[in-house]
Amino acid sequence: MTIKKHVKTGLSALALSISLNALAADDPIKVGILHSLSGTMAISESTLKDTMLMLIEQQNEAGGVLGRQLEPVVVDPASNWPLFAEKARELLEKEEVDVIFGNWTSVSRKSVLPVVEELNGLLFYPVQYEGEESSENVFYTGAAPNQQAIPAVDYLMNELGVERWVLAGTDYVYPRTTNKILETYLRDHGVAEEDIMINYTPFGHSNWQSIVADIKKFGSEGQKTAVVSTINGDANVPFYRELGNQGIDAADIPVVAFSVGEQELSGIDTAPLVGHLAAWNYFMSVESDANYEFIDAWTAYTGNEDAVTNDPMEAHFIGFNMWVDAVEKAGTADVDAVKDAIIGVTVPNLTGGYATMMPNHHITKPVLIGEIQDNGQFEVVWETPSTVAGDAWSDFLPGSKDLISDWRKPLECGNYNVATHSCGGAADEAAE
Amino acid sequence: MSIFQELSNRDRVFEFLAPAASPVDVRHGPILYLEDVSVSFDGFKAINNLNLTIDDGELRCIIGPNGAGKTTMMDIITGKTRPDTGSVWFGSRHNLLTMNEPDIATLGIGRKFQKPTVFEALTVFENLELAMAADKRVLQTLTARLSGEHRDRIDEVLKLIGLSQLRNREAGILSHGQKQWLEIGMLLMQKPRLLLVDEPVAGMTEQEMERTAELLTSLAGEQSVVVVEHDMGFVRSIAKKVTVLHQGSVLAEGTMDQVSNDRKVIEVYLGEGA
Amino acid sequence: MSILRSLTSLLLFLALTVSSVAHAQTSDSEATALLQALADSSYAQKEQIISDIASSGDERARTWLEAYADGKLSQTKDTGQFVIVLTNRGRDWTVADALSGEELGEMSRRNIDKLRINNALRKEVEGLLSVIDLTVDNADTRLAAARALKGEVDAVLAEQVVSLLTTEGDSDVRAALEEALAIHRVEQGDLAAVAVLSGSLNAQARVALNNAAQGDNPELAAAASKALESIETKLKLNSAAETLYFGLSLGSVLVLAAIGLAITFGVMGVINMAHGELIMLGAYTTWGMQQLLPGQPGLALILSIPAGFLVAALAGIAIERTVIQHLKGRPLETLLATFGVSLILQQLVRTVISPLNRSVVTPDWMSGSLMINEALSLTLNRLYVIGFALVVFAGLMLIMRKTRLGLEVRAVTQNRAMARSMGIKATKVDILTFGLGSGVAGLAGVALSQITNVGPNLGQSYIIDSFMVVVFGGVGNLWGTLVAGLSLGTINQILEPWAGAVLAKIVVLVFIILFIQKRPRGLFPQKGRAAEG
Amino acid sequence: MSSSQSWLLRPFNERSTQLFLGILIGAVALVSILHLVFPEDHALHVSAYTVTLLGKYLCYALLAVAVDLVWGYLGILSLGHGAFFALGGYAMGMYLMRQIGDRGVYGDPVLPDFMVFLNWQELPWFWHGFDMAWFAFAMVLLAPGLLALVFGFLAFRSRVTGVYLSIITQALTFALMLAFFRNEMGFGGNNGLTDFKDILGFDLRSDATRLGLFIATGIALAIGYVVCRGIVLSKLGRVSVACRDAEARTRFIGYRVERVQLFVFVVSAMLAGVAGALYVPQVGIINPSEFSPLFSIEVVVWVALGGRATLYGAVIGALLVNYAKTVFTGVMPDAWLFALGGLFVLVTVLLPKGIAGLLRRRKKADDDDQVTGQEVTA
Repeated sequence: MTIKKHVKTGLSALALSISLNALAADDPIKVGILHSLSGTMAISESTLKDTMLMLIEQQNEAGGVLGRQLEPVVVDPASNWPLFAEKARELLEKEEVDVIFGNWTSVSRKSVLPVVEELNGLLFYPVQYEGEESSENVFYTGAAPNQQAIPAVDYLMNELGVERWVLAGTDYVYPRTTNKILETYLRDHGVAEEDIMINYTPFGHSNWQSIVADIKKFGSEGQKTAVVSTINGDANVPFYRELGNQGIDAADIPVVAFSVGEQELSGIDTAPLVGHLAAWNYFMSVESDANYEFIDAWTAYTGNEDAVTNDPMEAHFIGFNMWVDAVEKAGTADVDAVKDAIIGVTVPNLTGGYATMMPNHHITKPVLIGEIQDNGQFEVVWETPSTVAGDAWSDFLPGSKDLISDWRKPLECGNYNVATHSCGGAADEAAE
Repeated sequence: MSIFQELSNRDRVFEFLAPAASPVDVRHGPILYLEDVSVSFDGFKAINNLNLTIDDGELRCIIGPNGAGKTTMMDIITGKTRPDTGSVWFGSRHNLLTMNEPDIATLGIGRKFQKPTVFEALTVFENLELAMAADKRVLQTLTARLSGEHRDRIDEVLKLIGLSQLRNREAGILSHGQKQWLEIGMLLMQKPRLLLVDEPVAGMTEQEMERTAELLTSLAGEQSVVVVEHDMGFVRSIAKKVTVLHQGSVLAEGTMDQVSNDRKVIEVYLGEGA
Repeated sequence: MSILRSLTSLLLFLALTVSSVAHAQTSDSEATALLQALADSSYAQKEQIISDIASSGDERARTWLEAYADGKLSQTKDTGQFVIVLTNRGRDWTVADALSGEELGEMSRRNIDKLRINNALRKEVEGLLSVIDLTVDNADTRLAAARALKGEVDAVLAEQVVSLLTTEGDSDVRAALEEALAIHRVEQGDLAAVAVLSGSLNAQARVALNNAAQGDNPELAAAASKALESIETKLKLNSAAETLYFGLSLGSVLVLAAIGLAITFGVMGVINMAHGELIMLGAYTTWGMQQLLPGQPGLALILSIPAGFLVAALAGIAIERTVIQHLKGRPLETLLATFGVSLILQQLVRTVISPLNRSVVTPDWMSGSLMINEALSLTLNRLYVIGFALVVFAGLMLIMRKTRLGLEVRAVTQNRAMARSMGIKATKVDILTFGLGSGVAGLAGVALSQITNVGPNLGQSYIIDSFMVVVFGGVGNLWGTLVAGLSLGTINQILEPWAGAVLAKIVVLVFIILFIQKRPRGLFPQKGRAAEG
Repeated sequence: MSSSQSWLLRPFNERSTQLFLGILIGAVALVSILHLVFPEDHALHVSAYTVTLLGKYLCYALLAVAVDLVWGYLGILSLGHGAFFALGGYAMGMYLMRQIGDRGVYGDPVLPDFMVFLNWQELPWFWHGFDMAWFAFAMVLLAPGLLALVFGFLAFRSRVTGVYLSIITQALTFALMLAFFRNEMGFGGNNGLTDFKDILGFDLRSDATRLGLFIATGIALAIGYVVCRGIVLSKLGRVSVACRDAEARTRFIGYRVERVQLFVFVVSAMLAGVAGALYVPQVGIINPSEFSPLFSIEVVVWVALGGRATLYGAVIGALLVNYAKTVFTGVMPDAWLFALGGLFVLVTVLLPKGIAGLLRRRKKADDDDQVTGQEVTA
């Protein structure tokens, strides 16, 4: 049904643009795709590349945008952070793309950020992240901590009556920040310090024995205990295996993960994990026509009956449609025009609701809690009554509680300090 | 560039690294003096209570069947191997057991290996240049310049060892004999007080042997020379005093005639089937 | 207290079933009504309905509850019929009628509406089932159920447990039940019960005692804290044992990964950077096997031991023939070339199979853990890996000591030229040795597939550790590798609790660096050619 | 006469060096001109993107030269040179972070952003002084230098050689990588240091600054090359080769091998540090992945490809491989690793002397009479 809608808009736009200027119809709109196709991140990112190619293909079949075809430009930053910056520069300076969809890891985004700002590009970032950032040129279609972590903790606290907390994460900025936020949040809700256990492990950590044993001990003190896991990618399989083998089942100590989606599960024997939780804004198992449509399109596109969809893919789906609408609204693919036009744009998401682009360049999302099933899918057990707007600056970090972000005129500031009524440290850039 | 400072300072500490003029004290006779030296490699006694004295300026030949411990003895003198017991003195001042190879070398003990080892990637000229007695500390080596008399000295030696034509060829291409000569040449460049020469004439022609014999005898006098050799003819041609090693200790000592008539010696050699 | 409610109703149900005739069968209409209620009601209400179902006296109740707990109990959207999902893979699921139990064949996933359940409810249902289990014949089931009761016993259930105790014959079950009862009694302030709990390692018991120790009844508090002391000392021992076990299991993994390297590296002086990828091949073989034999993960795993060995060995031999033999006596060059090979193999797996990790199923007999006591249980998969590592090691030792190949290998290691002159075909030895080393890497892969990711990066994450182990142990010395692997593993695990995972690893690395300064040839330096590096 | 000159001047009357410097300076000048003279849209215009890209290549080239110095002439295969490169990079990165001042998103005058939102209260001690350029730039040399000094001192003193040395250099860089990934370390963990604003007061985003950095890198490479060449041509260079080929012999003629190794190793480490320092402002980020052992190995392969023990070969190798990388990751990403892997294998098996080896074969003859000529005139 979303597709149909786009067919219509596409066609009308086609007619319009032809009548306006036949010339513009000739040169295509270039869409840069900046996802690692080799190296360690290829696991997660290569599917996002395919998602974008699929969306672009569909859009072109529907007549493109403003009657111009979309031309994807794919590059491979090879999971190498400096290379991300270099490739972004290549896309913007050499290929002169009108928009970039890409990145997965925080560090890659941080590495690209200065380039995109300098060359005034557009970047749609589809992955849940630590927040604490709002760039004029970046649109964050993934979840900010308040769209994933905090609702999940609320669920555990209120629905499951959890009193003791293990915050386990891989040692990089996303878990660090998320756990800092959660720690403050929990303390505000009267959780004692000794009831919070924080643990960090390196990337790809594979020997979880003693950590899981500690969690077990920590959880055997009588009160209900839960693990909030920001463990990243490869480290999850051995972690869950160890959980299973040491006999920690979801009924005793549930694990709620923020980085484990359908795709990660496809690489795990999920039998021992049934009942463990994950918090996302989308699950493949969600029952909605939009979702069915998307899944069908995806399996058709990949030619693989068992191909799974996941949250970042939905984020790209939303981001792409928002960009398309904005371009049509603005009547041009020009970056500044699109930047202004896109704020307030509302498009359907895949969970049967709608997503709106907020002035802080984050979007509104529903938050779903799912339980892992033995077939590698999630069963939604809880969701927020309404959608939640992404908060760029967490209220639970001393450094950022006074900051807000609003890219509309006249404020046009990514880090406005409501206490000092000044536009943070980025004043000189905002002035440009 | 404080690292450079750092390095050079750390070098200056070592007084004995100062150039050639060897401080060896030979006023009380012997230049090399081994007493009750023993060393064993997992159980096998290579050297067994060895006592040996080399006088200053002497030319000494050391013979003995395979495994008699000749090479091991040289290893001990040059600091490559540390003995289990015993003491080794160079002159009456320097206890060699407390020093490492470079110190001992700069102190004035030159060694020629059984299997000739030269720097094959470098030219003949460069081989000699490196061996030349000079300040061998790092920075000094870096800034070292080749003065006229250095060249003359190298040319001299080149003539002496008959490699003048090949001076700019890489040592790798030399014949076995030529390598032997080059290595001896390198010894000469070092201006050592004591030369340890291990099988110098292996793979040499008759004439070459004679030249080597001349060379070694001519060296004796201002330098002390210890020659280890299997070739009895050659030994006879140069030896004044011969020491026979057997199973890591001295079996007999004396002139060639004395030792070659010594019953024990004959026994050993015949016993060995030599 | 939900458990309480459900259990009381359950006792009712038990009584009912006993009294009434065998065929206590509610009409389908009632059953449907119950299930419909379960489907429609909120989680809060569901609790009540579960116990209603349990106490409905319908003999199908157990099936329903089990299906519900497994998330298999569903309702079709079109007909509203209640079904139990038999297989839920792919897009069409096979289902059976919940009431009649007859198979209905395949049905589109999207037409099936699962009856929602969450952890709380699942726990509830399991509680119910476990109490039912208390009355079954199988002693193990009863034991499990009895253990599950610890901390769950309340006033009503207590009587039930007491009556069960009168009939219970199995001593373990009795012990478990008594402890469960004692926990309840201590909570009630029963001094005598403390004695039962003293020395118990059960967490719930400890909680009960802790509360008692804090409690206002002085003598109870005294007794409780005394009991706790004895427990604490026991616990210390157990955790020490646990750490040791963790160390050994990590060590055994390191040994497995490194020992193949010890052979190729030690004997041929070849630095095989592709070793990690050979391990990876072994792991993928396991995955492949499981694809070939769906439904029999155990068999597949066992078969993949020889298969993994072969695959890796052949790959290794191929590498040796095509690359390494051209680099004789240039160990550092082999490092570079084999590194290239490793890149190629990785990318090959990515393009041919998939960049995603593959899921390797753990057979039942390898999952779970072996319970020594309630504070110490050894995870089975790692237990097997430890055993496997030792077997592999012993096997290699045999080959090296007892076979002709071993003899020749050792000869070549000691002095290549001499060995050749004695008529040993050094090339043949090289091929066989390299094949052997690679094959062992394959075995390591098979084992690792049960512990960690099976993906293109599997190899990379082990190669460096492997080299550390080999160098630390002393190149070309199998014993060295064994000792090095196990000790490094143990050190790491001892450090980890107070240093954290990362620091522990760093400390170990620095330790190795410094150790090499002291003993440039490793723990067990090897005499002879290969040692010249 | 060459051999009686100061060691730093000797390279200049050596044909290969003259040629190398000529090409290098020429190329840098040409690029700069094309960049400045021609307008954006002109066919001959070199975009800022390309300039920065080339700058990055030159950094890699310098790193490769450093590696070749120890591997080619000293026989030490270091699989840990990435560590020195990264340390230099971090020293520069810390300077650039301090230059941001209160322009970070939180506007904290002292603390870098990542410290603010992980609410660090004050600057860790090792960050002090990095606001001063001279100090930071000194550190670019000292940090890698000291690490190399300590590590080398231990290793060479106890005569760790060959494979063992290679493996522990790998352990070294691996340990450092793990350490820098830890956020407690105060180096920004996995995100590293980024979002730099300006260097020595010049805006890093302006094309002029980019060009400046590119030229600076070119000069650094030239100097680095001359220094290495000077060492190689000096007596010390010959002693190094002696250590490489016959360590024992070198000892027996009175050289303290471990000192020679240490000196050259430290110099090489500092060059790597400089390369890293120039690399960071051009790519705009430094993160622990530069410590990854794989990177260090890759560098060695550049050298192997270009031709070991030639220095200019290292440069050729670095440029070629990285250019290939840029092209491949653009056109056929999946094939990139195949290509790289295949390259490693083919070079080591078929081309042991590398590309330089091919060039050399032809040049050999006239090299020889050049040397003889020199000797004769002595």
